[in-house]
Amino acid sequence: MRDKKMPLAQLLAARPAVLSSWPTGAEVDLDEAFAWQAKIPAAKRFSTAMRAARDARRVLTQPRAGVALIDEHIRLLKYLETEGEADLLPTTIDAYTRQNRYEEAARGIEKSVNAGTSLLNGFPAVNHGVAGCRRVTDAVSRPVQVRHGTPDARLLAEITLAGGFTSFEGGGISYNIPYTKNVPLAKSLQDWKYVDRLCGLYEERGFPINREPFGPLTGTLVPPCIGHAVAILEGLLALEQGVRSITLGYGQGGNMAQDIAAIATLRELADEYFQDAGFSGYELSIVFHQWMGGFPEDESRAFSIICWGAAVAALSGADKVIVKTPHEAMGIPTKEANAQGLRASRQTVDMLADQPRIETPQVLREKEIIRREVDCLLPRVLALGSGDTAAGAAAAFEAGILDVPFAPSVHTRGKILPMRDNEGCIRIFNPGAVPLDDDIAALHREKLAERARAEGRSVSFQMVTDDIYAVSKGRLVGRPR
Amino acid sequence: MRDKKMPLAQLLAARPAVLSSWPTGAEVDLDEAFAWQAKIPAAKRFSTAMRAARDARRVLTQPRAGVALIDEHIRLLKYLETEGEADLLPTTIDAYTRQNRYEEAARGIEKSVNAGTSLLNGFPAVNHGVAGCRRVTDAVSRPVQVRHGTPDARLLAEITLAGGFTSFEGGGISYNIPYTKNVPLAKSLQDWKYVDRLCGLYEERGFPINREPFGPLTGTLVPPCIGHAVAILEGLLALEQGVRSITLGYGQGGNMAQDIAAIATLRELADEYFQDAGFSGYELSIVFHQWMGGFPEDESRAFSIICWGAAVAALSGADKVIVKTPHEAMGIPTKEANAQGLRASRQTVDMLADQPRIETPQVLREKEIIRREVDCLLPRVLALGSGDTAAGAAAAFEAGILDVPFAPSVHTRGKILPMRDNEGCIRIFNPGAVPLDDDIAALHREKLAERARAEGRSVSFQMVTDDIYAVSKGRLVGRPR
Amino acid sequence: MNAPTIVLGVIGADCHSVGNKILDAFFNEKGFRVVNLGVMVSQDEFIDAAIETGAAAILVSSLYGHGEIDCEGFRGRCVERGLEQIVLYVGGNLVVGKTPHEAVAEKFSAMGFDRVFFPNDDLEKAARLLEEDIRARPREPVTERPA
Amino acid sequence: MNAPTIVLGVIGADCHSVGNKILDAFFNEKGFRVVNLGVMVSQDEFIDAAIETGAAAILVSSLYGHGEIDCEGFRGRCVERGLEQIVLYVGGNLVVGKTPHEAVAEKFSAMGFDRVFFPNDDLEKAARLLEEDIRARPREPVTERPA
Ligand code: B12
Ligand code: B12
Repeated sequence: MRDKKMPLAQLLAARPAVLSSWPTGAEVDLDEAFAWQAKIPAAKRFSTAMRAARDARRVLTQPRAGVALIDEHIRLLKYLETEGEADLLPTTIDAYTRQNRYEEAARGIEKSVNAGTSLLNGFPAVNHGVAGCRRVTDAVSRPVQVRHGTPDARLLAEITLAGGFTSFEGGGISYNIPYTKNVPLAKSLQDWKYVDRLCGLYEERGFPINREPFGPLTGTLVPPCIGHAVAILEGLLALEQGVRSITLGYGQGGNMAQDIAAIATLRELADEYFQDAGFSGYELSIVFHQWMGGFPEDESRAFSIICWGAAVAALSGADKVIVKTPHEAMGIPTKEANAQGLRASRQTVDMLADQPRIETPQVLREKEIIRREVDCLLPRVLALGSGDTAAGAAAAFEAGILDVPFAPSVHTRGKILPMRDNEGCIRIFNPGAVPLDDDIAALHREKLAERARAEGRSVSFQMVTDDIYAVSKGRLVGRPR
Repeated sequence: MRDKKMPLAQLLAARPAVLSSWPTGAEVDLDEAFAWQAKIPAAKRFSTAMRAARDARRVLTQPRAGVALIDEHIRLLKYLETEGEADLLPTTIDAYTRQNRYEEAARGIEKSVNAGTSLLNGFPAVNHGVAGCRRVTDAVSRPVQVRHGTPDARLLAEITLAGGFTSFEGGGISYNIPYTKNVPLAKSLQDWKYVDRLCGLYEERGFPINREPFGPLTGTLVPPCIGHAVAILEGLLALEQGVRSITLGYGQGGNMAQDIAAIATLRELADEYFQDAGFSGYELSIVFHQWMGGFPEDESRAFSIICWGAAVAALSGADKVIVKTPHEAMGIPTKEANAQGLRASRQTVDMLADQPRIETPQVLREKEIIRREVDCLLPRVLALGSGDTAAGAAAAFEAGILDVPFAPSVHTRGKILPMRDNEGCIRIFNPGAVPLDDDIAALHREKLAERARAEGRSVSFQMVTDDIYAVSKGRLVGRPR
Repeated sequence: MNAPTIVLGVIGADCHSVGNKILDAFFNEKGFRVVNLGVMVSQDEFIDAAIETGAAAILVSSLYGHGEIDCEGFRGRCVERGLEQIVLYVGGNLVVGKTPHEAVAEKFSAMGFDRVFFPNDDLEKAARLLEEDIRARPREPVTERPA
Repeated sequence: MNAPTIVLGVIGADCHSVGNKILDAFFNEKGFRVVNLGVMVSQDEFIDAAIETGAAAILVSSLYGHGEIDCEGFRGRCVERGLEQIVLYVGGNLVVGKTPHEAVAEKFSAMGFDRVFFPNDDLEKAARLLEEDIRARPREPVTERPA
């Protein structure tokens, strides 16, 4: 295996510019940060919790949550810990910070102070700085992760890792394509190499930082093979920079068999590709995201989606489930609504903990399909990079070999057109330039034709629209009225 | 096939005494009642709805609901129809009426008027009389069923059928053993023969009355074979009296494979036993009851149980699901809470409508076990009666061949002792006198030993207690702390 | 303390037997002599049994919602029949509908019950309280007085 | 009416693209000429595009919660740049947190938006209203004035 790790000197050389991009950057002192991380008890380290869950075959629960002000944010997290019984805590970052618009974040903080309520959709960690972050991570008793959607997360990583967080979500593809419009992939991949290298550095010093690529992408009819390919690529990129604790993610699709197959294959394929690339000794875990698409406004119906997600998380043997709330369709949840989603999910995963895994013929078939598809994509991507994984990924998007549906970014072709088949599995009507083998592409088309026949209409864009709305209207497949 | 139908003359001869047992009985005039039933539109007839659901492979939702006063009850049902989107409506009868204590019911009505809120746990249909019932059935636009728990339901049936209800829950065993203390089975079976014959008479005249034996019994760790045996016996008893639309029920056990197997075998075995007894032309449907045991107080957790029940109802292909509410552990639900349970259930069953049926090796194994067990019991019961199904049932309980766990009645031995195995399936630790074949009994013991080993304790009564509390404490299997 | 006798049962037309069976087993294990009347027990049946067995306490359960109606006048009836000193507990889902515990406890305390329990209350604690309450009450012999 | 031009986009740092793509397809089908700026559009980008294309309306989406901050002063900016008559719509999850629709509608109306929409509002109806509102407004040509 060729060592693709960024030389330490290169990282160190790049740091000053990053740290000086906002005043709080000056608070970061790496040695002091290691000393701080050294004081974090094992029970609060993310990687330890994930490994323990995997060993015990437990499904851990984790919410999303973040508000503008520190004290309010601490209250929120403590509430989710006690009243929500969350195993793992998040700190969701606001959308200005994600775009490195720290001035706007500052304005949001100010307005929130004045309004007496958070006007930001997350916690502006960069503005709050290292000390602010430490107040947060110190106040709670569970492991805390930074969850965001930031194409250039270098400063955010510097500040939050020094701030005592032990897990960092995202990746150069998954936090670009679904979250931005114009950022070139080469740029975000390069910036995430910095982040991964920084995490790897903490790992080297004995402070494992769990890394979690964002699996669900646009959360909207993403075919498993697309999500899996991106997740495995980002896993490889993190491993290359010395990360050891990796959690790959998948957003619930809706058909149980396909979802179970997706979780199983994500684990299996990641291991295969990681080992093929020469890695060993890493710790792989899998996170299942409850339904990431549009929710219904009615809270009872939202509970249904939450619980079904938790059920499939348990039945598929995921290690962690990211939990939605009954407020999902409406807005950032209150802490109470967030705890409700957590408790409903906890009841479900615990109640289902003793159920045996499900291996129906459908599950086996879907596993086979996903494997075949990923094997159509990933080797080509890796080959394109001739040894440089990031270059391969960027070239693959450029060539349309990888393509994410409904994404905002101009750097994905957006030609791939997914829709549901008659049983609700996500299929690909038009693969665009995604190089699926002919028999696989034919299988997708046949499955969609089957649905079209059942609905007495032809396969059309209307079906996609119907599918996008379906769950929020109480169905999985968007049937004609 | 020997015709076991009660001669019409015998029914007619018995009616005056029944109708004179409470003043409102005088309101019942059979011919006028038929004329009234003739005006009920097909869309409001229960049997039609059940058949349509079966044909369309839909799962219909139905709540439980009943309050003391007529107007309040109508408001409640209309709310469940509009806000709860219930496909089928109930009228749950209060507990005094169930014991034929109409004077106490009258006092409850009076107190409720004074208190301005219902102090009864159901709708006292006998006290409200035919006219009162008609106001209710008239006011709504969905089929309405009488749901109760009455060992002697003759007057209740007379009044409610004349009152425009088109389905009647219960049976001589299922509304005796779990609901009473001292009523002899021979007595309740005789009284239910009257009820079935009355329903059969309506059927003869062209007004099908759907009959639904109460499947869940005590709702507490009831092994599927016990519930199935009772359900099929009561189905036979109803068919013998001319009933044609039959809905057999099953209360969720908690292990998905066992629950799916239970629904499948209930349908298959009922058909087999019905046909063996010479019946044809009946319409059989299956109802799945969401978890009937103790609930947690927390409403979010209750939602989880409700949704998981709805999910298994859908996955098992039941035709109807009886829906619990987030208030279950606390008290009779408000109409809002009831509608919440309904909407959460509707979202789940609709969202899962397109999932294919699940046939795992576990499901197949559980189906085989249940079949074997029922075949150990039912032929013996029928043989005991030498042609008289009711006599066979009574004798079987007398002999302990049928036995219901945790029941209040002295007329079941209460020797059968169920508990969960390591995967949460309900097994029989001690069958009492229930004649399971040796290999089946051994299989149960082995499964329980497996759990005991996993928990590092021996099989004990403590396990049963732990299992009874488990779901309300957030688990399925009652593991030691 | 050597095995005080307690009478257990579910009042009124209530058929919920599961909790009753568990309470029976539990209090037996805790060393009480349990006289379990099962379900559907009337006030007088409770009192008859208490008198007959010289019980120190009556534990009434009501799950089905009619508790308020069924328990009315229970304490008065005990007094009438000479059980001034008997410890009177009640527990379960005592009223119709989800109601704050405090409101329910107040209502049943006012009705003369010494303690009021809810489904999720800790039984261990209930047993400790029961021992204390029994120990605390004056030790005259229980005699029936003309009603 | 012959194809009025409308400018569509998601304001601020907001990346939610799914609804935007659906609105694009929908209004196209309804016969509007849609200029879709996609996500992460600033106020001035909206206005530039409206001026450039002579648009009759600007349809602003905001899903991510910062709508209140991002939309501040939008109407004033339009007027400044000569778009007095332009129809200004806004829709989505406009504020942070579950908030009654009325309160949100009031807030954004006060900010000068002609109509305020919520995720579940009927798009057919929105299209009808848009036609009406466009037809109703005075038909002067849009010209850029010095800011
Ligand atoms: C999918 C999704 C995502 C995906 C988006 C992928 C993508 N690029 O599009 C991902 C996972 C990336 C994502 C990220 C984030 N999201 Co998001 N997301 C959603 C979700 C689940 C569905 C949105 C969707 O696609 N719906 C389907 C489409 C068809 O509906 P729609 O977007 O509502 O658009 C329709 C209507 O609103 C209406 N409409 C919209 N605009 C207009 C304008 C006019 C004039 C008219 C007439 C109609 C109209 O018509 C559209 C078509 O029908 C919603 C919650 C929900 N709705 O259930 C949250 C939600 C919008 N997200 C939210 C947030 C906060 C975020 C994040 C900031 C992360 C976080 N803190 O949790 C980031 C955003 C970062 C950023 N820079 O923007 C919040 C917003 C909170 C608030 N307003 O208080 C929501 C409501 C979830 C929640 N309750 O917390 N999200
Ligand atoms: C199982 C069940 C049934 C079974 C009962 C089978 C049987 N024979 O036992 C069936 C299906 C037959 C049934 C029937 C009915 N039920 Co029911 N049932 C339940 C359910 C789901 C669980 C009860 C249970 O077994 N829990 C497990 C045991 C271990 O707990 P427990 O009963 O609460 O007892 C414990 C504690 O309460 C406590 N405790 C009890 N008494 C005392 C006393 C003292 C002194 C102390 C210290 C402690 C104590 O200790 C016990 C052991 O831990 C409850 C709801 C729930 N809890 O989730 C409803 C519930 C009790 N039922 C209810 C009702 C209304 C009925 C019916 C009238 C039907 C209807 N209208 O819906 C009929 C009753 C008819 C009649 N004549 O009584 C209502 C009561 C409503 C209210 N109070 O407002 C409940 C709360 C459901 C609801 N929310 O509507 N039911």
